[in-house]
Amino acid sequence: MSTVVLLLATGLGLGALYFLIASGLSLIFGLMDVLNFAHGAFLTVGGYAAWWASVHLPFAAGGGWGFLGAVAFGTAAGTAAAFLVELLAIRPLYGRHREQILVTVGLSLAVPALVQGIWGADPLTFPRPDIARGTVGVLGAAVPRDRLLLVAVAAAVLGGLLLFVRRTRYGLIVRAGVEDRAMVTALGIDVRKAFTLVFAIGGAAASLAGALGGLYFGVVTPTQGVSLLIFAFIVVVIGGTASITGCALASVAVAMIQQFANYYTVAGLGDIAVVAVLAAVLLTRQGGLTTRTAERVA
Amino acid sequence: MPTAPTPAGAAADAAPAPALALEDLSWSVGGAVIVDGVTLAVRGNEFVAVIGPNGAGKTSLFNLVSGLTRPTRGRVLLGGADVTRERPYRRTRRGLGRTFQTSSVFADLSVEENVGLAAQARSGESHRFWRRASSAAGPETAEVLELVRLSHRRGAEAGGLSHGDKRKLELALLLAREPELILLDEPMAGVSAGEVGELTGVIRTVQRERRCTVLMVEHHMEVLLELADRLAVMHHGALLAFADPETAMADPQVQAAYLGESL
Amino acid sequence: MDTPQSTAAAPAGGAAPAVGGAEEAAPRTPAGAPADGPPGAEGTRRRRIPRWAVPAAAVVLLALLPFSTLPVPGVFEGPLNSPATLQLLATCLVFAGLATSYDLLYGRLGLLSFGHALYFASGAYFAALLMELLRLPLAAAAPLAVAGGTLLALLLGAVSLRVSGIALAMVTLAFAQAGSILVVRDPGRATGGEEGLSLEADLVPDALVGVFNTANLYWLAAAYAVLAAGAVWWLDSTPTGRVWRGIRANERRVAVLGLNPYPYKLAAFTVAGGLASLGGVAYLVVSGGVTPVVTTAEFTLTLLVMVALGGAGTRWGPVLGAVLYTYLDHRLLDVAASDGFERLPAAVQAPLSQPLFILGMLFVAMVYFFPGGLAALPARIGAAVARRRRRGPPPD
Amino acid sequence: MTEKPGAAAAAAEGGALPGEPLLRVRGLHVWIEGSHILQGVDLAVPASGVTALLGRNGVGKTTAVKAVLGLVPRTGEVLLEGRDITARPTHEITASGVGYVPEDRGVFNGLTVAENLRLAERPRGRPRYGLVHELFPELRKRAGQAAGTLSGGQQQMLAIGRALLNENRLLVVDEPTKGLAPRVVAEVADAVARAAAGVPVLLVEQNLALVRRVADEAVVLDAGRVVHTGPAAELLEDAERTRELLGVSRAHNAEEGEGR
Repeated sequence: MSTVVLLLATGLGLGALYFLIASGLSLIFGLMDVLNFAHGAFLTVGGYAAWWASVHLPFAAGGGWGFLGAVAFGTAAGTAAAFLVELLAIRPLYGRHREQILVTVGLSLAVPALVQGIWGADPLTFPRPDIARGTVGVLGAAVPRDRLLLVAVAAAVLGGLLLFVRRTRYGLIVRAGVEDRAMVTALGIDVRKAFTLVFAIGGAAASLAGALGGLYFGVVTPTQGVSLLIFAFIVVVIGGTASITGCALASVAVAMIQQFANYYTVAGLGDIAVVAVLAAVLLTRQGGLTTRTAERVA
Repeated sequence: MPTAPTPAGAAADAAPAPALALEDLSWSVGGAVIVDGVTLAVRGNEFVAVIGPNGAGKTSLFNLVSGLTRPTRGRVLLGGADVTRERPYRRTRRGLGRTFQTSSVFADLSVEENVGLAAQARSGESHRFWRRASSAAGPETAEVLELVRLSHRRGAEAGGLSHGDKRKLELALLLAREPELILLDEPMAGVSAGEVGELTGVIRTVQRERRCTVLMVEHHMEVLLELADRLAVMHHGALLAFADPETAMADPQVQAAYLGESL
Repeated sequence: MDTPQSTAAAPAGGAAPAVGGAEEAAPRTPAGAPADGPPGAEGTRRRRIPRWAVPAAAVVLLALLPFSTLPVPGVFEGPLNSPATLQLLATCLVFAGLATSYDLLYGRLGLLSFGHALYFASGAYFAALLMELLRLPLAAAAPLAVAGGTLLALLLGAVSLRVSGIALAMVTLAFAQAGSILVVRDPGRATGGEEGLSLEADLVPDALVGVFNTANLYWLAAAYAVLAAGAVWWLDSTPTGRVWRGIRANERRVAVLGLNPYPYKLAAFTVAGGLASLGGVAYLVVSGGVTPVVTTAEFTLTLLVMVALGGAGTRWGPVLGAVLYTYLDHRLLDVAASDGFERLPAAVQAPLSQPLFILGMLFVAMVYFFPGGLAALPARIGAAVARRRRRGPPPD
Repeated sequence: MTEKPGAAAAAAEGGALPGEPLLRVRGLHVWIEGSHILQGVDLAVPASGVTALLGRNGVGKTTAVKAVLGLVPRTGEVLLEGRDITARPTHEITASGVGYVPEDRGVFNGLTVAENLRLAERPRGRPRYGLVHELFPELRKRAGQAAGTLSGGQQQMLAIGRALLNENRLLVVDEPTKGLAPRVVAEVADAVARAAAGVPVLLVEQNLALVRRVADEAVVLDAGRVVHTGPAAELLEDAERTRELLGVSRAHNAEEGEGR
């Protein structure tokens, strides 16, 4: 019983990470048709910036509230990176989806390489604040606090995104833009502002995932982003781009399958089980992402 | 069960199965009925013009017949065989061909290669990876290009053709497959007045010399009256009339629907 | 020519309309085109060189290269036939063949596959495992490995190609990731995990072992590159290749012509996978081993960069892109290890020490300034010159 | 003959300078995928009344209005009230006072009716909900309903209502009656007529009865070029000319057909 609870908690924690990455990917893809390979780079930036802040910045050091400062710094750095990437790299290629994908591919190779050039390829130990230390007893299981922290943050981000999309004018523009970008501009709205905003929001969520991922894994490495990104892609395919809630559910489902299969079978089989689920979903469901995007790219 | 009802009542009972029969064919999307219970039978080598106001469901009807969309109700029969569940390429192999409202040619391929691709699709040489494509095209490519009067543009990239030439190339793609039943979706759309006459001539030649059955969506009245044996008038997805042009055009309902006199 | 109507000027194959055709195609998207009518035919008669001449010359040059002692200062460390240079060239050629096989999918069919690394890695790992576990000689392990890789491509392609577009990209990426995870997890201590596997020298013919035989490795790699490029070029000129290009241009239209696109796509996927696994075997022999690096998504992305750098869907683009990329990747590492590099300030040193950073940024710049890649450069320059010339007399 | 709401009134007011049209298009060329769709279109929309853009299917009517709005890449010159807007992006052109009702209505299916309208609000603008709800009471009743679940006619009302929400200098309406039932066509025609009372309209339409009722000027396109310009009534009176230019004429067609 306690094993199941522990697995559930760990799965939820991982699902929270996936959600933070996939929600941005899904928003960006839904609105702009850009398959953003650079999303992993934002994650790397977020993780390393948070680590750097905890080492070098006085307000971000220490085991207590300083950690929040480090996470905030990491998120700010990742958001700024995403903002600049959209403005300088994506926007000039407006309407040329294949070139946009190629640019993000180039960035996804270059940014981790740069990070590796500066801080080396070895994993760096990530600071662990007091609030994320130790365990909490839940139904007889000792659940690590950092898992609960992740879930709480992801839930807050989910709520914030839902509020943004449903209640704000830009959320309205984003929802309309996902349906028909040209018509949004024909209503006199500069849809590119929404692009930049969505890219920045996606970058913020991804870099938050990078900072908190350091907590989850205990370390940051230059290539952490890429492997998480692939599972986030799978989440986007399974969850579709239509709703943020769907993305959250798919994140949790993928993480749970991975955790339980990895625990009860051979380690590594969980990852492969997720791929099998993806294949099954793609082959049985003709709709959502599958049909909508068939004509758009390539 | 190939005894499809023939609304015109003209087809003899003993005649072979109609080239195309539609039975209560319907298609709806998200609650909106786009094609609404269309039943008709087209005889072999007949020329049927499908008319109706924009948005009446003409192109959707063609999509159902060619298999690009699946009907929500009803059946499609080609030469008496039920093809309702068959995919587009299977229907093409049964002798069905169509053109599209917006020109749909292979833009990166040359004119000759476009036709060659269609010709090899018919001759079944497409899987022959051991020979050169240029020797697989055969003389019919040149013949077809001659027929649609495109021989002089043989080597040009199809994407760079003029609008009228693209339409001709589309016809050539169709003919290279040697179809028995062809669906032409507004072949004159966007074609200059001078080219309309030329295209009309090409289409007439095709129907007479190649003994094709033709269904054509078109808005040029003169062209229709010159070519069509019967008019099928559509309105709101339903078949309003299916009769010879004089009778159909005299129908007050048709006048109201098509010419907008209902205001 | 069995078509009496086709004139003698008609090119032998469909791929190169520019050789004999008097009609130049009008520019594709003339946003800034002259206002009236399509630009007139610029039917400049090109030199009449047979189509096979350039490839044949390239093959002869490739074959003779190890006999040359020509020093190329600045480009290579030693003379052309020094082992180090030949080893680098061999690696370049393996990737040239591999990139060409990837371009069959990406450039010629327009299929966005992100899992090509899997089939390359399959060839290399299958061969290495067959040699390690069953003690099969290379001559037996190689065909088996290629067969295995091809079969894997057939099976996974059959599943993946049920979807298209971005979904295809995702599912191929995911399959490749599953393969990568499998290799790194090292099931049964067979794949060597992060360390990878090294070539069992005693199972390899002596001619392919040792520094003195680097020329043989070079020839092996050259043979693979010629085979892969030749196969793709040949297929491109056949009826099947024409269907492929039709699928890239308009898949639905192909279906309406009465051809089911699926088997044609699967055929291309399988051929590309087979050529990639053959490349994997060649890579194993040339580099004396294999590591999980070649299983990763980054590796497929690297292939994409090579192809796009050179020019997707063109004859020489993938080859040029792969050679240039691989060469720079190696040479930039050498530069970073050189003496003068130490004296650079740290802020400059860190990024420059990472070839992937430089190549990634170079690629981004290329997407902006040279869309269409290296292969499109002559045409772009030609178009620019023509535009300048046309500016003289006004168009009628 | 029905009365023309705009022309006489505006001429009396003398709002715009005579000879200075509201919208002027010169030498408009559009290439799409290598096809030369518009081949030098010149047209003018006067500062009042309805200008109908006519022509058979596929001659480039929709492309022409999209080109005016910058929705397709084009060359040439587009002047709005004398100012060159050719280089402006679409959102600036429309925000400067051009309402647009596209051919396929362009309502956002996933958004509610109210959200569709809210999206059209302009910053610092004063949305005229009163006018829109008075014209189309249905839109108020169905405010919370997803636009995708509306009938075709209701969606068209929403599209027109959305364009009327702001005070515009020009209204561009592309085939508002396409695919609508006859009763709904009449309603839409009413709506267009009432809209035209307050703002000049560029109308693409195939339904000649609607054109006859609301249009003042007619511009006819054929194969990417303007082939006729003049008062709409004059054109429609001339059955022979109408048939020549538009491929169909009114009921004369059927009568003559019988005579054959």
